[in-house]
Order: sequence, then C-alpha cells, then structure tokens
Amino acid sequence: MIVKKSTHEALNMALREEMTRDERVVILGEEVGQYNGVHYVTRGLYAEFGKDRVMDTPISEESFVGIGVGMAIMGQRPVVEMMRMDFALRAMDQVYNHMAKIRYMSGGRLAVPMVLRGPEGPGPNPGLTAQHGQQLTAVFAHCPGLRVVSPSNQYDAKGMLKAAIRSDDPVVFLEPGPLNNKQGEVDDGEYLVPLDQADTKREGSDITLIGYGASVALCLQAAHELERDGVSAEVVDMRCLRPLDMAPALASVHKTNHAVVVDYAWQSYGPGAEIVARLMAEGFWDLEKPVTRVAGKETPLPYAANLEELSKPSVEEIVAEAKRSLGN
Amino acid sequence: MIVKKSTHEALNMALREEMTRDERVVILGEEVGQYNGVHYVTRGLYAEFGKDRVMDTPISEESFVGIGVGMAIMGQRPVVEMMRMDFALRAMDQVYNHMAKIRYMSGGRLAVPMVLRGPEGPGPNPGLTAQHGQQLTAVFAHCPGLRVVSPSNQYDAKGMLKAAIRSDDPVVFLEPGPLNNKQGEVDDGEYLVPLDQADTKREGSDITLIGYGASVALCLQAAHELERDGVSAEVVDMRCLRPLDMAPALASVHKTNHAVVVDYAWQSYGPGAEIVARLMAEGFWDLEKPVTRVAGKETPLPYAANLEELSKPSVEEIVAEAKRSLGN
Amino acid sequence: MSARPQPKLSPSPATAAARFPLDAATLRNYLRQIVMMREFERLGEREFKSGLIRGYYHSYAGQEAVGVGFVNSLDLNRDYIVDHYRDHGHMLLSGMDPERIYAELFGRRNGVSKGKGGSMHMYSPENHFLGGDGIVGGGIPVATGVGLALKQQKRDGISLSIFGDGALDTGTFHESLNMATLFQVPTVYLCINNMYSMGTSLARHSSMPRLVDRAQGYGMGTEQVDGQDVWATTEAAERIYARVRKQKKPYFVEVLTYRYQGHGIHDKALNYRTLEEETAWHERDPLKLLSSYMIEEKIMNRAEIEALRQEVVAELEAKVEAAKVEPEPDASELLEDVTL
Amino acid sequence: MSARPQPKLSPSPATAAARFPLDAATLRNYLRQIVMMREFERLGEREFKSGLIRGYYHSYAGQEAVGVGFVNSLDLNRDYIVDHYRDHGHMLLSGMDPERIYAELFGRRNGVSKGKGGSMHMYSPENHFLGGDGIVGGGIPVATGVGLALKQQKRDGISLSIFGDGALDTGTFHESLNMATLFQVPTVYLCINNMYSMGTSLARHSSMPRLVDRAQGYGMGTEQVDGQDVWATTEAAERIYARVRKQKKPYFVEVLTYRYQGHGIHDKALNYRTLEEETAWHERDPLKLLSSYMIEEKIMNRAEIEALRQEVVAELEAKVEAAKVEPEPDASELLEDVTL
Ligand SMILES: Cc1ncc(C[n+]2csc(CCOP(=O)(O)OP(=O)(O)O)c2C)c(N)n1
Ligand SMILES: Cc1ncc(C[n+]2csc(CCOP(=O)(O)OP(=O)(O)O)c2C)c(N)n1
Ligand SMILES: [Mg+2]
Ligand SMILES: [Mg+2]
Repeated sequence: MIVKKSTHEALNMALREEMTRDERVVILGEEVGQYNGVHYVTRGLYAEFGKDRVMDTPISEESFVGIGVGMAIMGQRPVVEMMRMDFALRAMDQVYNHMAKIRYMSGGRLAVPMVLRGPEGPGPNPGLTAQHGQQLTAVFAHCPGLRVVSPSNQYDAKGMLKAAIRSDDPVVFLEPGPLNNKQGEVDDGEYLVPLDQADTKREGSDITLIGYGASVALCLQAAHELERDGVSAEVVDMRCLRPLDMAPALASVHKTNHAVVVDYAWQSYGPGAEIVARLMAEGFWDLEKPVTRVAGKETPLPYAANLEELSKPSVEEIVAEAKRSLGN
Repeated sequence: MIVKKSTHEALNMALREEMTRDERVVILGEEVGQYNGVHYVTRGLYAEFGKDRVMDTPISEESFVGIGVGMAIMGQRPVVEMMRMDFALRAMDQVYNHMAKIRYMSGGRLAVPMVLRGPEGPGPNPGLTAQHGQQLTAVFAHCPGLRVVSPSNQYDAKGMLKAAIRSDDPVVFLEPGPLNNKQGEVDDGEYLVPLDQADTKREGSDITLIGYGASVALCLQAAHELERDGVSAEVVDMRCLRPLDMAPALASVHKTNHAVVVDYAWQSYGPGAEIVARLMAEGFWDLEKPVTRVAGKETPLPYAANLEELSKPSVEEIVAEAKRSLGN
Repeated sequence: MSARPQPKLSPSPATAAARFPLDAATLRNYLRQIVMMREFERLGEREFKSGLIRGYYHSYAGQEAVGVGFVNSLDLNRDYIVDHYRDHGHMLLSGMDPERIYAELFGRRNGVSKGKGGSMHMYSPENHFLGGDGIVGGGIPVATGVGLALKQQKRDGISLSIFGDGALDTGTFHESLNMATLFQVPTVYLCINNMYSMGTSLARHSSMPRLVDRAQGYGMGTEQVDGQDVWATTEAAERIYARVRKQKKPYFVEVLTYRYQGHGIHDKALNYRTLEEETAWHERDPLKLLSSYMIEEKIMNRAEIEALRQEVVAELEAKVEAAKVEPEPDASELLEDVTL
Repeated sequence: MSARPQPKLSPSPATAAARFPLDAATLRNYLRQIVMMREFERLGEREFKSGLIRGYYHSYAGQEAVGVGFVNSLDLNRDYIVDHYRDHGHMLLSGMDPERIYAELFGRRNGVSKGKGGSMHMYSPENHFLGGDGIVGGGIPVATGVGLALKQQKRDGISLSIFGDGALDTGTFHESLNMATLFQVPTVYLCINNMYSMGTSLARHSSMPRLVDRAQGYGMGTEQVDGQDVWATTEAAERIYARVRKQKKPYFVEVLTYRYQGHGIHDKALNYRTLEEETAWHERDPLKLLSSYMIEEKIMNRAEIEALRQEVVAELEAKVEAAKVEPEPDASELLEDVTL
C-alpha cells in the first residue's frame, strides 16, 4: 500500500523490516538507541529489538566502523550510522583500507556485508556550518570495493536501504540531508530498489538534467520552471554512484543533445565531474553543446543565511544554465 | 648550477634550504629524524637541525597532523610527512576539517601555513599492495581550502616544495612514489616553481597528452613512441591540481583538437574526471574527438607482479588511445 | 544506572573559601561573570527560538564555575585556549565582546568570524582564543600543537585544551596525550565532565566511571576537581598552571559539572536523565553556591545581586539589539578567505 | 636511552618448567614449531633477495615463543585471530600450509589470497585466521568486531587481536579497548612488545616505559609476560583464555620480546640499536632456551635437534620449490573479487 512518509520514516521502515527478517542485522552508532537517533532514522528500534541489536557507541567513529567490519566478516549484517557523514572522515582508513578492500585482498575468501549510512550535505536544518554540512559523495565513490548509493526520494530510500542491507558487498548509503524531513510516497510492503540502476525521474525532449540525491529535487523544480518557458527537460537520477549506471543518461542525451549536471557537492573533483567525463567518452557525438555543471560553491559551508544559500546550487542557476545550453 | 639528483635528493635540498632560511620551518613525521626518512627525503636533516626541528612521532597520524595545524596557526611552518600518503586516511578529519577550513571558518583571522607531504601511488618499489600503494590525489583535490600539487620531475619537485613551504595556505604536496628514486636535473641554487601553473612539458601538434605526477613520464614515453609513427604529441603537466590551471591544456587542445588524460589514480571519480569535465566545459568547440582517459584499474592494488603491472596505466594503452582518437 | 557518578561532595563554600580565600572584589567579579555567561545563553536561546540564530546552539549554563577558575587563571597575554563547541562562556571570559559573539550567532559580517563560522567556529587571535571546534576531540591535537609552538618559539605561555567527557572516547585524546608527554609540551588538558556525551551517560560511554582513571596511561599528572565551586576551580587552576609553567610538562584535569540544558537546543526531551539527578546538581549550582556565600559573608546582599543581574541583562540586551541591526555579509564575501 | 626496558629477568627454563610443566611431546612439538617459523623466515628472506618476493617482508624471527604460547593455546575450532603484518609465524601456527603462504609471497594464483594480498594480507577463514593487516592498529577494531559477533551469535569462542608496541600509539587501540569493556566482548588484546616501532625505540614513542601501564584506563585485566620463554607464554595464554572464556570480558596482555631482523627487509642498518642490546636478547633466544632445557632434561640431544632442523628445512625447501613453479594469476583475475 502506498503511504505518505518522511524520508527518515521510510528509512526506519527499511531497517525495521530487515531487522525483523534477518536477525544478523544489527545497528551501531552514536545515539541510535536510547536517544532514538538524532535524525530519527532509528526511532523505536531500540525499544523493539533491544540493546544487543541497536548498540549505542561512544564517539569512536574509526573504531566502530572497524567493529562493523569485524562483525561483517563473521557473517553479521551491521548497519553503522554516522550521525553526520562528515564524521566518516574520522573513519576513512577503515572505510578505504578495510571495509572496501578485504574482499579483494583476501582473494574473495571474505565478504564484508555491511552498510555505512548517514546524512550528508547542507540539511535537514540550515546553519550546519563547515564541519557538519559537507557532501563527501565523491570521496566514497572513488574507492573500488565499495558500492555507493544515494536516494532522491522516499520510495527509493526505503527500497535501496533494504537492498543495501541484503548486499554481500559493503555499501555506503548516503542520505541526502536536505531530504531527511521531506515527505513522499512509500510502499509499506516488501520491495527492493536495485543498487546499480540509474532512473529517469521525468521525461522530456529538449535537455537532460542529471542529478542524484538532493539535487534531483532541484532538477525537477527546474524542469517545472523550464516547462513554463516551453522547454521540455528530462531528469535523470544517477542514484547509484558506484558502480555508476550511465545508460539512462546516455539514452536521454541521445534524444535531447543537451545536458546539465547538478550536484550539491563542491564542483571540482565532485561526482559531477565523473558524470561529465562519461558523457564525454560515451555521449560526445550526441552532444550539441558542452555539458556543464551547477554545483556547490568551492568553500567550506558558511554560516550566515545569505552566504549559505549562495553556496548551494539553485533552481535559478539550473534554469539559466539550461537556457544557455539551448541558446535561448 | 644544474646538477643531477634523484627526486628524494631534490626534495631534501628544498627542505634543507628552507630550514636554513627560516627557523619556523620544522618537520614532523614517523622515522623522519634518527632513521633519516624511509624514502630518504629527510636524510641528514636530523643531524643538521636537531631533534627540535626534525621531530620523530609515534604512529599517530591524525594527531600529529593536528599538531601541525596547531603549530601553523601559531606561526610555525610545519612540514608534516606521511610515511605513505595512504596513512593520511587516518588523518582525514584533521586535513578536511581543520587544516583546510580554519582560515575560512575564522573569517580569515587565522592562516594555516603547513605542508602535508609524502609519497603516493604504486612506487618506488613494486609490491606495495592494497593499503600502501594508493593514489588519493582526488580525495585531497576535492577539498576547498587546500592547495594540492604533485610534481612530475626533480626540478619541479624542489621548486614546488620550496614554494609550498612559503605558501600561507595549507598545501598537500603529493610525491609520486614511482618517481622517488628517479634522477633528473635540478638547479642547486635558489628558485621557486609556482603552485598554480600547469606546464607544457613537450610541444606537439596532433594530440595533447595530459598528466600530472608520475603519469607525465608515461605521457612523454608515449609521445616518443607516437613520434616514430609520425604522430606529434604535446604533453601537458597539470602539476597543480587545486587550484587547477587549465590554460596550457586548453591552449594545446585548441591546437591539436584531440586529447587523452592519463592518471595513475583509479579512473572513476579520479583527478582525470575533473580535467575531462573542464575540457568539456571550456574546450568543447576545439575537440574533434571525445577526450578519453587512461587510468589505474578500479581495484585495490594487487600483489602479484603481473596483476600489479596490469593495474597501472601503460604507455601502450596511451599510444593505442591516442591512435584511436586520431583515427589511425 | 548505579555506576553513574554523583556530584562530588565537597566542603561548603565557607570551608572552601577558608582553605583558599578570594577577596571580595574577585568574588564580585566572578559573580558578575557567572551571571553574564548564564544570561548570555538565556538570551541566545531566546534568539534561536525567534529564528535569528540557526544551526547548533550548545549552552554553557551550569558549567560556569569551570570557566571562572580555568580561564581567569590563565594569563592571556601569553597563554592560549583551544576550545570545543560549547564555547560561549569561555569566549566571554577571554574578554571577547558579547556583541561580536552575538553578531556571529546572527550571521553578521562583523561577527567574530565575519558570519562564516557560527556558534562552534569563532576565533579571536587578539584574545588568544584559537577556536571552538565542531569535531569532538578535534581540538586536542591542535592545542597540543599550540603548546609545541610555544615551546619551539621559546615563549613562556601555556596552552589550554578544553573538551568534554565524550572526547575521551576519541583516538585523538589518546594519541595527543602520549605525544604531549613525549614532546614535553606545556599544555593543560581540561576535561569538562558534565556527565553526558550528548544523550549518553558516562556509564554508557566510558569503560571506567572516573575519567582521571582513564588518563593514567600518559605519564602526566592528573587530578579530579569539583567544578561547581569557584574556589575549588580557581585553586586547582592556579596551582596546575604554576606547575605546568614551571615544569613545562603537560597535565590532565577532570572537572565534574553538569549541563542544565539539553546537549544542543534541539535536544529537549532529556529522556536520558532524571529529575532527581537534575535537582541534585541544581542544589550545587555554581551561581547559587557563590551568591549564598557572598550574602552570608555580607559581601553583597540579595537585592544587590538582583540589581547586578539586571544590569548585566540590560547590557546584553543592548548588545543583542545592536548585533541584530548589523549588516549581513556581502555576497562577494562568500568566495573570500579561501583560495580558488 | 636509560629508560629503555631490558629483557625481563625471568626464572631459568628449569624453574619455569617446574612451575608449569609441559610434557616431552608438547615440548618436541613446540621446538619443531619454533624451528619451522625461524627457518620459514630465513628461506623467505632468501627468496626476497633473489627477487621472487616483492614489496614488504616482516620477519617474525626472535618472537616465536609468543606465538607458541598464544596461538597454540587457542581452540581454532571456535576461536579467531586478527593479526597485523608480522604474521607468517602466526599463520603457520594456525595450521596453514607453508606452501600456500610461500605461493602468496611469490604472487601465485594458488596463494592464500590468490596472489592478490601479499605478505601482509593473507586470510584463511578455514583456519579462523582473519588476516594480517598493513595498517598499524587497523586490525584492533576488526578483532573487537569479531569478538562482538561471537557474542551476538551466542558462540563460545574468543577473538585474539595481535599487534605491536607501535599500535599503542594509534587512536584505534584506545577507542577499541574502551568499547570492548563497554560491550563486554570476549577479546584478548595481545601486544607483542618487541621494543621498537620500526626504528623508534619504546622510550621514543611511548610516554610510559611499561605498556601495561598504558592500558590501565580501560577497566580490563592486564598483565606483562616474558615472551622468550614458552612455559611463560603458554601458562599465561591458557590462564588468560580460560578467564576470558568464563568471564566473557576483554583482557590486555603485553608480551616482551625482540625482533632479530630489521623492521622489514629494507631496514638493514639498524643504526637505532646497539650490538650489546641485540646480544643480550639473543642470550635469551626462545629456541636456545627451549633446546638447552630439552638437552639438559635429555628429551632430545643436540644431534636430534639438528636432525629435526634439517628435516624442517627440507620440508620447507620442497614447499618453496613447489610454490615457485605454480602459475601466476590469470590476467582476467585482476578484475575479479571486486564489484565493477
Ligand atoms: C567526531 C564527531 N562525532 C560526533 C559528533 C556529534 N556530537 C557533537 S557533541 C557530541 C557529544 C560530546 O559530548 P562531550 O564531549 O561530553 O561534550 P559536551 O557536549 O557534554 O560539552 C556528539 C556525539 C561530533 N561533533 N564529532
Ligand atoms: C597507520 C600506519 N602508519 C604507519 C605505518 C608504517 N609502519 C609499518 S609498521 C610500523 C611500525 C610498527 O611497529 P610495531 O607496532 O611495534 O610492530 P612491529 O613491527 O614491531 O611488529 C610503521 C610505522 C603503517 N603501516 N600504518
Ligand atoms: Mg559531556
Ligand atoms: Mg614493535
């Protein structure tokens, strides 16, 4: 049945369903248990599943990610929460050198079926500032051995988190901060959304707007505005960053011959760069104009309300960029 | 006077000159002092400058990078060595959230004039394996607030390290591992190489090969081979990854209309992606063919000699890709 | 929760004062400082609720006696502070103008960090205040580096590293204290143990109930101090700083106190602690302990104290109002203070 | 270097053996194991020099009595090991076939990790050996997670976390031990203190000379053990494992030993230590202590011991030769075992 839920509720449904289905699924993180989760994702699970399945940790990110790795190679299915993904910078050695590499380094003798999840980017609330509102997608997506995904709506959030928990690969599950409290339709029944398929979220014929996570909503709004001006924009949600599924974007560009890539992350060396590079390699002959990017500005996230707004990619920028590409 | 030196000797000259010139310059790292540096870069400095200026640290990367930050905001000029840049994964929070951001977060009231340096990528010796031979260039280059540079020869290595030490910005100085023991010409006098200028290392008219760090040598070799087949290749050394200077590459592509980007890092979300994305945005109309990439294979660095070789970008791949681009 | 530490029973203010006398002028000053810090946070939280302050707000209310002892006893002409995010009280004690702090909280261009930092990220080199920090434990190595710089520069100051009980669970604490002893840095590690790391009580995040016991492995002097009592904190701070200055070696001190508010302004439920516990700590409120002593000793009477409070509030309200009407940063400032 | 710890004076083998008797068959087995480990490394270093092994090579020579006590005493049907990079000896003791280890060192497709891992990255789930690890301190949280999994799966094994003295300087050591006590995991933290972290002596990298003293802050049992003496290591291991199995709580043990070779094969100068020091440790060589006791007690004579050594060498040489002629991985394997 389709119900209306916030993203954190959708994620919570996914966790509850998977914990019920499989007792190897355990949650670790700061304030995930008794406190019920700072962003509500784990709400109620401590009461329901008890302290051995929903474990509150001290502020020891590197080591509790490593504990997750140890549990995973023993066949548990740990879901490790970063209160904010920024704090995974503390755990980067465990992510890059253990979680991602043990399968390969062991010649496939061990698997690391764990999920590292948490919110990234400037939201849900404003004013997160420089150390709490970063979008580090590219840092994860660069690392072979990981699967890296980021949903753009509530339905995908639930289905992808369930698929992530069932994956035998380590998955970094990036929850777009700005989406956390937003509502949308979710199926309250059993379903999975694959971890390796991009998805066209809106059909259109003149230009392709490409995003993932929170930037998909910007693309959809921009498409809406462009429509008023007679421009038909297609919106492709990349959704799965590693491995990156280019098929829908390439098919779309084949049709529209124009594209703009939209990203909350810092532009340089951000995920958008890889998407553009793939369009170059595989879509060049379809392009009438260069693909350009609208992304986060290249500064630490500033505090002042006006500066913070300016630092984020905006619908106006996307519309302007699209029009520039189309020559109107 | 031009002398022949290995890269580690060139770097050593830079350190010695700067430490002599400015007593605020101090070195911190594992085995940099009494042991004389695992890759010889700090050789002799402990004996010459003493233990207060060349400080051996325990295996505490996160914290001694943080100690560097604290010293830098107090006006010292710390040069912090990572025995291998892989170990900076341990220090990523200090790099991203402190070294890079304090200047901005303080509204410019503080500067963090420090250098983080060390070897990256699969070398100098073979068999480094998965946790010791990574090339994490893109992880650093994505972070606003840092300068990120990587020299491709001995001359640049010395001049850029000296400039990095004198910079008021925090600099991540990436020493290409494969270059460490290679020899080349260095000026034993005083000179600086700017931190924000790419450099054309070879002139040519048919195609542009773009690299940085260790991949420049591959490009030069490929250019040499292509010449035998009558193809004139220009080689551009990006050298400064953040900020990224596109001018020479754009000028070159304007002339050649063809380009291949070469990179030891993993291809997806690697530095090459950003270079391609910029060529797309700013060089599109000059391109006759799509720019493609030759990069590291997307696996942890394997141990077996044949697999390790296969995992690295090769001259043959570059030559093949160049010919494919040129349609011969 | 039997393992949860109770407020440390300490002598009454009168006994404490007898052991470590502070003169009337000093006590008046301390009282004013405590009132200032307490009221600063009250107004700040009010402005947060009114929407002018965004993001995070971590109140210092309840912990004021720690700052009174440990910040006042520094010599900020030569000493330096590296703080964590619960930093408003320490900034005030460092001599920073409340208007500039409010301006930062309001995101104004004249704020301490030009509006770019916010509550957790203010730096005032003039006041030798080298930042709050939003990363738990993130400032500990930085403070150690500040100590090392002082040593290398042959200056005779010390650095004060301030962090909470939660920071003891981070690797940087451990790595930094080991290096502090190896390198003999003149740094005081001040752990403000307010019994909680966000919603997690000491017993649930710490393998040992006494944090001094967790700091035994670093070859440095350690002690535990009552953080509700300005005599105790002042005595300890003066003694510890004198020792560190003389020996040029690091020191660890755990100060026991309590935060009255939630972890941050969004943490309202406080379902993780009991009313009894809160009440027990409020019994030993630092403001209450100090003011009742002063009344008893006839240094000030109740009316004078209330007048002082009103004077402070009026002063702060004026600062709030002035900061409110300051301009926001210019759009061009977005891309300043970072190399592009 | 006055603070540098000297080899711990311990009773003579005869006294040790009297306190904790081991039967002749056990001693013969231990002797064979020590010889095997020692000769394995000798041949490995030879093959490195001949160019067949590349990258890193960290010899276990000198430390064998640690493994004899602490690996043999595990029950590897239910217990697990998470090691660091100096792992060859422990792999042999876990029952892994030397040919497969050499094959890995030669980068062969039938190597323990299909030739992808190399010296530091071998994993044998069948032998409950869950890896070497190239990151100092990187395996400590992993071992803690293995312990937690055993607990959650209600299995009755324990996990053994092996690391060096240098790992005590990493944040993961500290974070993990704190959590081990909080979560009550059945994990033994075995610190092999061989007096050096690469070229840095204990006194230069550790704020306290005794590492047990640095492990007091985690609310778990700790002790220091003589690592040259198989009776001492066996006694300690059996007792500690029994305790951890029963109490289901973590434990920290520091074992004092010495590595004979440089840190790795490239570290030849050893300019950081003295011949006297080396000689003092060789006096108490684990092979020497054990064999002289066995000779004295007439369990084996010198000739038998030499025959044993030759037999082991012959066995290992055969393994080396067999591994040498194994095929290298197929090029297609480059992109296997990783999702693309
Ligand atoms: C590395 C990191 N992990 C998690 C957080 C989120 N967080 C902020 S404060 C806090 C609790 C810290 O408590 P404590 O150190 O006792 O200081 P207090 O808030 O009590 O003053 C947590 C978990 C963070 N800021 N940084
Ligand atoms: C995080 C990290 N930093 C640095 C290194 C380089 N390194 C490898 S081993 C080592 C010394 C470790 O000594 P110890 O822990 O005592 O073990 P031992 O080699 O003596 O067995 C160092 C510095 C590393 N592998 N990982
Ligand atoms: Mg606290
Ligand atoms: Mg050692």
